[in-house]
Amino acid sequence: MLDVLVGLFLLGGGGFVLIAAIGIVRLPDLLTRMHASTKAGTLGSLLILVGLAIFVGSAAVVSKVIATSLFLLLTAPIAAHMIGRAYARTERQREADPKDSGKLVTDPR
Amino acid sequence: MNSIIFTAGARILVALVFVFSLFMLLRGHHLPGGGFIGGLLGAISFIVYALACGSEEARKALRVSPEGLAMVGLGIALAAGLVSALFGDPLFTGQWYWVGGDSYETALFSINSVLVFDIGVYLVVLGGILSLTFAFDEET
Amino acid sequence: MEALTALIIGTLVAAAVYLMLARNFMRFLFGLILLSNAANLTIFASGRMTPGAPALVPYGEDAPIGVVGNALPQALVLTAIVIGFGLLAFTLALAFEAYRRLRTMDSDKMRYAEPKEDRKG
Amino acid sequence: MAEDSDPNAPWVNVAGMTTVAITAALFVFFLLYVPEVAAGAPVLWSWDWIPSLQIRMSFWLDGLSLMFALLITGIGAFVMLYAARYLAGHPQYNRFALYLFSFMLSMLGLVLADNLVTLFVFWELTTFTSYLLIGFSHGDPKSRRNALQALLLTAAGGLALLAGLILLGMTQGTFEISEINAAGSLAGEPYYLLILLLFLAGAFTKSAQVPFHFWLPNAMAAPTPVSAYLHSATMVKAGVYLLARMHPSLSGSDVWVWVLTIFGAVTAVFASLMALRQIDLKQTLAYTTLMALGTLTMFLAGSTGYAITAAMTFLLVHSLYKACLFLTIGVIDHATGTRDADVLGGLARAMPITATMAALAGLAMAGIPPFLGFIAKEVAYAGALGMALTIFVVLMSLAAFALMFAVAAIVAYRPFFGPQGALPRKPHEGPWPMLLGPATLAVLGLLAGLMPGVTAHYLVEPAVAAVMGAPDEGGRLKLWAGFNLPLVLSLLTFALGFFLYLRHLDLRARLARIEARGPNLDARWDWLLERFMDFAKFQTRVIQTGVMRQYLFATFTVLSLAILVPLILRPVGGVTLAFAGLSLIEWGVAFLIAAGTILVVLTSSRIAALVGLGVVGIGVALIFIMYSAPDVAITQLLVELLVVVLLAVALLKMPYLDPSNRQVHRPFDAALAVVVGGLTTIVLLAVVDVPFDRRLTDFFEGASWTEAFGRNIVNVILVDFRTLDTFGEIAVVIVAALGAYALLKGGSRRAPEDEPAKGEKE
Amino acid sequence: MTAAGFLALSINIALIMILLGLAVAFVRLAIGPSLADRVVALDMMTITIIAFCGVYAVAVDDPSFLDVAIVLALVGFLATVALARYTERRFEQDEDQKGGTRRKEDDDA
Amino acid sequence: MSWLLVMPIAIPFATAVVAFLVRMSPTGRWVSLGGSILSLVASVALLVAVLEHGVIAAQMSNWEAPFGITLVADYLGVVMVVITAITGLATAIYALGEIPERVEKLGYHALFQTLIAGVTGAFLTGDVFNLYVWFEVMLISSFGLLILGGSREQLDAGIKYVALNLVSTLVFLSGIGLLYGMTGTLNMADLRGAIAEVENQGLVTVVAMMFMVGFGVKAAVFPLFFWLPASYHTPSFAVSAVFAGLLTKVGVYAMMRMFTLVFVGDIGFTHEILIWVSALTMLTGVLGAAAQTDFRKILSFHIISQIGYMTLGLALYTPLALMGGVFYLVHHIIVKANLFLVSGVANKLAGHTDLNRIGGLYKSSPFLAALFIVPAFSLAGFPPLSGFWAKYLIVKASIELDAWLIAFVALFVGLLTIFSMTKIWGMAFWKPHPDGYDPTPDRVPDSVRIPMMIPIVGLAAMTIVIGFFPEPFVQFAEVAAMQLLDPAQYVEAVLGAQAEVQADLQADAPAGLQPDATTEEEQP
Amino acid sequence: MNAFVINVILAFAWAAMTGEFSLASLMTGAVLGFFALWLSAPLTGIERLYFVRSYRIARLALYFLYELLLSSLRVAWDVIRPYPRNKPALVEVPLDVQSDLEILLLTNLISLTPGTLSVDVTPDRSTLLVHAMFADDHAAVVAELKNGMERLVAEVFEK
Ligand code: NA
Ligand code: NA
Repeated sequence: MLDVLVGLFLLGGGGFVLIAAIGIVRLPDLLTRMHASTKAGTLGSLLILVGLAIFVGSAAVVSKVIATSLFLLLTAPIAAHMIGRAYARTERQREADPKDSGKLVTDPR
Repeated sequence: MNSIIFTAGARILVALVFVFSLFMLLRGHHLPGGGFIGGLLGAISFIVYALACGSEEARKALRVSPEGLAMVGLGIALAAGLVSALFGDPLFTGQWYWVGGDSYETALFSINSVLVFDIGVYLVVLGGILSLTFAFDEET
Repeated sequence: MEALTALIIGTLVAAAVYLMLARNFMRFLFGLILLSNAANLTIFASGRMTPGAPALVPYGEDAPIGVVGNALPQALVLTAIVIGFGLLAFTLALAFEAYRRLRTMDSDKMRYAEPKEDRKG
Repeated sequence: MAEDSDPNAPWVNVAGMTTVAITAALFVFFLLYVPEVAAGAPVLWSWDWIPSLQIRMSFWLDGLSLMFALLITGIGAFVMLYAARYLAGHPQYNRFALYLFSFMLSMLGLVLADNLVTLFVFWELTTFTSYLLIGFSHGDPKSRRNALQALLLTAAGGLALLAGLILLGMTQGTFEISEINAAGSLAGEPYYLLILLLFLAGAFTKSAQVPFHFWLPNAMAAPTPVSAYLHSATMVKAGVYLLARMHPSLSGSDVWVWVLTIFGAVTAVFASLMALRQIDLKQTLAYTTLMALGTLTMFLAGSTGYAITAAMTFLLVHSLYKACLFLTIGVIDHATGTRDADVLGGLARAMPITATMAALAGLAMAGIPPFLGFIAKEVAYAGALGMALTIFVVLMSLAAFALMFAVAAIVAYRPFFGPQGALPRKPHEGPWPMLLGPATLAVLGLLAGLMPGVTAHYLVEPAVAAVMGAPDEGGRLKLWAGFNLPLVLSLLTFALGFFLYLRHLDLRARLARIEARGPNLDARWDWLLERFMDFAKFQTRVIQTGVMRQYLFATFTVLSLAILVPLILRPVGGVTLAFAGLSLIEWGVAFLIAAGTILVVLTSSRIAALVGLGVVGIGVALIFIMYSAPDVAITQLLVELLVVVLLAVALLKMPYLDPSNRQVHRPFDAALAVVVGGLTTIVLLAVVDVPFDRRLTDFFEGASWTEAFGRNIVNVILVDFRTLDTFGEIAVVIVAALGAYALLKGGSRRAPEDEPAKGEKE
Repeated sequence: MTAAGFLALSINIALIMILLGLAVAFVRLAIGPSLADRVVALDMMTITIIAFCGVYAVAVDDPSFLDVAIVLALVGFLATVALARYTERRFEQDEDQKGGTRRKEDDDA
Repeated sequence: MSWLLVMPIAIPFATAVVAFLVRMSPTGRWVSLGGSILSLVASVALLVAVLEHGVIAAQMSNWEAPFGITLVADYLGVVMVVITAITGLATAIYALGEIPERVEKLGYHALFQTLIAGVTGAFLTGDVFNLYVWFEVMLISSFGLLILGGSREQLDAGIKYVALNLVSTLVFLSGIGLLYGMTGTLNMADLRGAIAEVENQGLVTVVAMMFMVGFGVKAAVFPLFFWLPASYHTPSFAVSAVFAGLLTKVGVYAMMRMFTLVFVGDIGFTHEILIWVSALTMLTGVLGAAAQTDFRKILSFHIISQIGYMTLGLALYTPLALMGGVFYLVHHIIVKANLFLVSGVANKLAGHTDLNRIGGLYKSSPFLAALFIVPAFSLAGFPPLSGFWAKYLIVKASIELDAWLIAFVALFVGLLTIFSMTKIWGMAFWKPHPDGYDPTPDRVPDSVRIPMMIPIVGLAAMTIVIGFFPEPFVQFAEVAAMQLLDPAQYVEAVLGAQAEVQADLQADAPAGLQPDATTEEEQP
Repeated sequence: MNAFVINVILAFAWAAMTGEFSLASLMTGAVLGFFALWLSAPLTGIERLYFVRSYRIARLALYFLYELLLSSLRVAWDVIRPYPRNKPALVEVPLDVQSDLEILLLTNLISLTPGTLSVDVTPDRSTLLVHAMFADDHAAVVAELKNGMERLVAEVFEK
């Protein structure tokens, strides 16, 4: 029974991860894409970790899973914020400069 | 950089990663981890610091020069090897002193040269990588 | 898996060689990173690959149970990774400084130690 | 070189006088051995130098070496005395004295050596010291060039000689010349011809046989005492000495006879003609030296007592008169400031002693009785008549001797008694230290002729015996040997010589015209060197292009060849690609790595390349994760992370990645890349096909906890089983950091004012 | 289907989904177009690896792979932060150059 | 005993640590000097021990071979260690005069000492992966030293040097991996037995060739030497002297070690190739030198040319040839380091290393001239200097094998070496200075010149001593060569009792069939 | 937070008592210690705030997890549906919370919850720039954030 639960967690986690990945390809602009990676990706990983915790069941692993989850919840949004911020800053500056009507943040070669 | 969010996060993360690096160092003999990984993590904690507050601040937080720290680490590693001379063993022979028992099976924990060596490794990696990173950061 | 790894290594090596032969020294650096990875994998694969069994002695045991991953190549690769990182970091610093002073990354144009004048007649 | 010297400067100094004294003492020392050696008892002195290589420092004093030793020390002492006065006040006189003395010792060692290696050591030392002497006027480019020419030519011969003597020593099992010679002629033994040719190459270059002759006249760039010494008595005779020394073992074949005869004869005649053609008296003498060397070589081709006696006698005579004449020319040069044959004349009045000496030497050279020169000529003709190629040898001897007669008149008669031209300085008699030597030598030439028996008994015959490798019956040196064919030839020589002297100006002009049309070997030498330099530069340009990617291309090409060739030539066996049992996941990781790799290769965006590298790193880490290496995976990920961080920091300041895949060389690069990659795969596949020996791993797994008290075997290997690796590795990290730090911090912020802090001048 | 069988199946499916996620994320990485897009993709990949470690730990029943996940959760954001910083600086640099105020490099020609 | 092997490595490391920590004060250089002296003492002690006991080995961390890492000193190894210490001391003294404070503060002495440590480690280790580690220690230290100063030439040179050396390193590393994959062991002595039992000997040859390429780049043989002439003329003179003396020799040493101890199964192929590589190395190197007009560039190309002699000694693979190779190694380190040191003094006095722009040194600095003549003509193989005996041995070995073409090349290259050395002599010493001044010694303060001259005098004296009294050195080289050709003593010193077990197994077991029984027996 | 320190000490004490310094035993010790502190609060004089705050933290955590799940599902749906339809926009939210930690917590939570992503905080800490995925009505987005997450965060830190 526990195995089924674990399996479900894994499947759910894997699904979210995959969806998040698809999201960053499908969604139209960068900030929207980041919604996918930040939320769905994080949740996917968390689900999988929970699955692992249930599967192994030892206190050591549970505590490690909790630690990992907390670390992830702490760092993932920060990372997202950093990208978003960099993107937003450059975007805003470009908007202020009408000559630059092309891509946001040109790709530096 | 001066992102408030990142700086605030860094405050927690620096300490967290640093403690974690020590954790990885100390457990390394029995589980994944060890001096390298610990040192790399330790360096990363200060790199986070440097990213948040600038490498000047990070240097200050480190208190000693990273190059010096690395060199001291090398010295410690070497000393951990040389100490076996006192016991008539070849270089780097592990010297173990068991606390709370008389063998690895019964003892609570041990004081040993192998860990000292790993601490040396930790310091070298920490100092070396920080030295590199700070230099890069300051020169760009 | 060794066979597949061999293919991966071959790909990495080919890409690395191609990159290293480029004129831009940054490409050389990229090639170097790939080649380091290839060399590390070579050692790893040479020690044969065992899936899913880290070389740990479980608590309460005197030796690993069953077949576990070959620890020696792992240790060697670890060493090689760190050494490779050191070398790479230095090389990066060199490239950086070279660009700062020579104002080029084109190795064809780096002709200070062996200047073109030397080549005439 | 006299230009740097000061005629009024004090000339007695420690360096000069010590060398003279020691040399004179050595002369006396050797003189004391004359009776003993003449009695047929050679002296051997030997020290086990390098026993592991059977090389002894051994010396052998027999007739031949004694004669040479006496000439070397005797003439040497006079030359050194002369030089002290000649170069008085010269700022580099002390060096000169040192070189000359070293040269004398080297020469002495050469002629005394009984061990081939010992001989070679001294042989090369003479080459080296003569290089320093010829280039003594080092401010003059010509002087430097000529010194180099002499050095290279004689060193080249020396190297041939080295090969020859190694081969000789190897085949004979000993390097001791006396032992080799005792075994008699080697003709017919394996390697004989090769040994002979190698020895001849050494001897001919050293003794300036045509076509290696051209360095010798050029070597006249040296100060006169050097010319007198090197080119009369000593160095150039080293080659002749070698031929004489090795005569017992190396002669005895047709090759020996033909080669020596032809080279010797051609050299002799060519040189005497060239001597006639010169205006500078020193050059004239230089060519007569060549002539003498040719003659000696020619006679050494023979194996009869007469031929050898001729050689030995002529050797003696020539040393005496040639040294004398050289020194005399030096005196004239010193006194008048010129050596031009056309200008010099009528000096007898101002320089009577010099004139007398020159006359005596000239007579000896011309072979007028009762000088030893006459006897030598007689014996020579006698010898020639008994040699193979008789007519050729006789005719060539006749030509050479006749020309020598003419030259003797030009050098010894005309400057003193001929018409005088416009001299740069008013002539005066030379100072006594410069006269003592030539005078003694001139007188000795006369005395030796007057007492042929003594000369023969004490000097010539022991030498001949040594060369022949057998006791000599002697009795060939006579002032009056009866009316015979040699005498007729002698008279013919005088007539012809006199005629040549009368017509010498005319001849000189004609010879000059011929010379201008013929091949100029000296110019050829320059040409050869230039072509050599061109070639050297060309090949260096081709190899050392200065372009890094070409270096890398070559390196990778070599690597692929190094793998490919044995792969083809050696039975490596086929390789199998076994993908059975691989899950989708493994393939997925493989494709991920491949995708990352391709991205890095194809992109021209730096950041895309960077993240591509990140992907590769992640993929590799996945392999480590899947295949039981969590430590490695963590390290890989952390290092990858740091690489990305560092690159991101650094890339900021770096230029764009120009799309460089369109250059001409890229297809070749790609082909090479594919080859190297493919070979790597094949080799690895073959390697993992070999059954694996888990000995070490088994040990580590067993001992990790029970003996090293750690449960993480990888870490235990790192910090216990193989600590030294880890130690070295952290040293790498630290040094890399130091190096990068020094680069980044030290390069741009360098203050130029800093530099001279420790007295630098940069 | 037994519980264990279900678990095995879910593990495989989860792994495949995660790898697919990696592949999809790679597409965004490769096509960009902006630097921030690529960074987002790389960030996504980091999270995916955490998920992978979790599933793999279940698959081989060895929690030591959780250590990899912890490390990544804790420090994986660093690359993102560094690259985001790069984006921002790069942009500033471009702006500088456009304004004709290209900073003079310390070139001691 | 084990500590004797450790100290020559440990002392430079300890010195590096201390010297770095005090690098901001002038104490640093005295620490470095003191460390170099101690290193020499330790090396000599090791030499004495080896002379007394033959090959000695020590198991690091007290794990018996082949499980731990073994340090071994045989004759070849120990003489290289001693000569390294000598070169190290010489350059440490020289550095007192040459190296400016600015560079010292960047950690010159630490880098220098780790370089020495790396080189020494490479000479002493008996483990092939450990050899790689020491190579890297040496390499990275040399990187750092090469670019200290940061001139444009140095940066350009550094790029090429680093690039090519890194490639070779990775080839070497992959080779180690593959070798391990075939044999399961890393200990060189153990490899000797293990590799003989690999069934696929063709594959062994392939891997051997990879090693040859890897070492070939380090040793700077044809056609892998590009990095050397591209870089050796750019660092400070003390550094280039150490490089010139030691670095390529480590490559040669490694080649000698691996291709006598491990890769001896296909001599007809590997060593034959090496013969022609050596010949071409000699020729291209010497021609390259002929094309140069810079003091140090000429010397750099000559390194290549001379490397050819050393590898030839290995390639010919006879006792005499190996003896010559060993002798050549030792002689060349002393001589070539010295020539670079002389070039530094010449540069200080006359102001440049471009021969067209200097001159007059013979007239105004006769002492320096004499000190140039000794190593220069030794290099050119003039008797009775050390180089002559080296050349003699190699040529004799070639002739003994009837390898006439090789002998000719060796001799001809000797002649061209004379040409280059006299070119330097003619242009730097004999020719008057083109700027018309006399480069007298007093142009440089005593505090700079004297430390620079001391090592030159010392090394020249060694050249002369070896030349005049070669017997002990020849004897030494002979034993070294014998140990290389028949490594039984080496193997036994490393593996101890196991060597016999292995030998028995090799004798009993049918070829290619390795009984797994060894594993049990060897487990303590 | 003296109480927290004591709690940590208790956790370690527990670990020492059980003789097992694992993370698990520490966690157990922490929970048990918390319970013990709660029981002994009147005696030790530990403020009630500690326990209240702990409760609020737990409540926040649960709320957050719920929101995370919700938001992920919404994003997932948006990703999967054939024609993703959203109206993204940058929304400026005035900030009441001021301390670093509060801002960090708030922004992180906002990032992880439905439709919103913290992008930047102005240097004067007065405004938070949020990227909203479904920003049909800016005011509604602002109100939701201020009443939901910010309130809960502020409560955790309030005395
Ligand atoms: Na140890
Ligand atoms: Na050389």
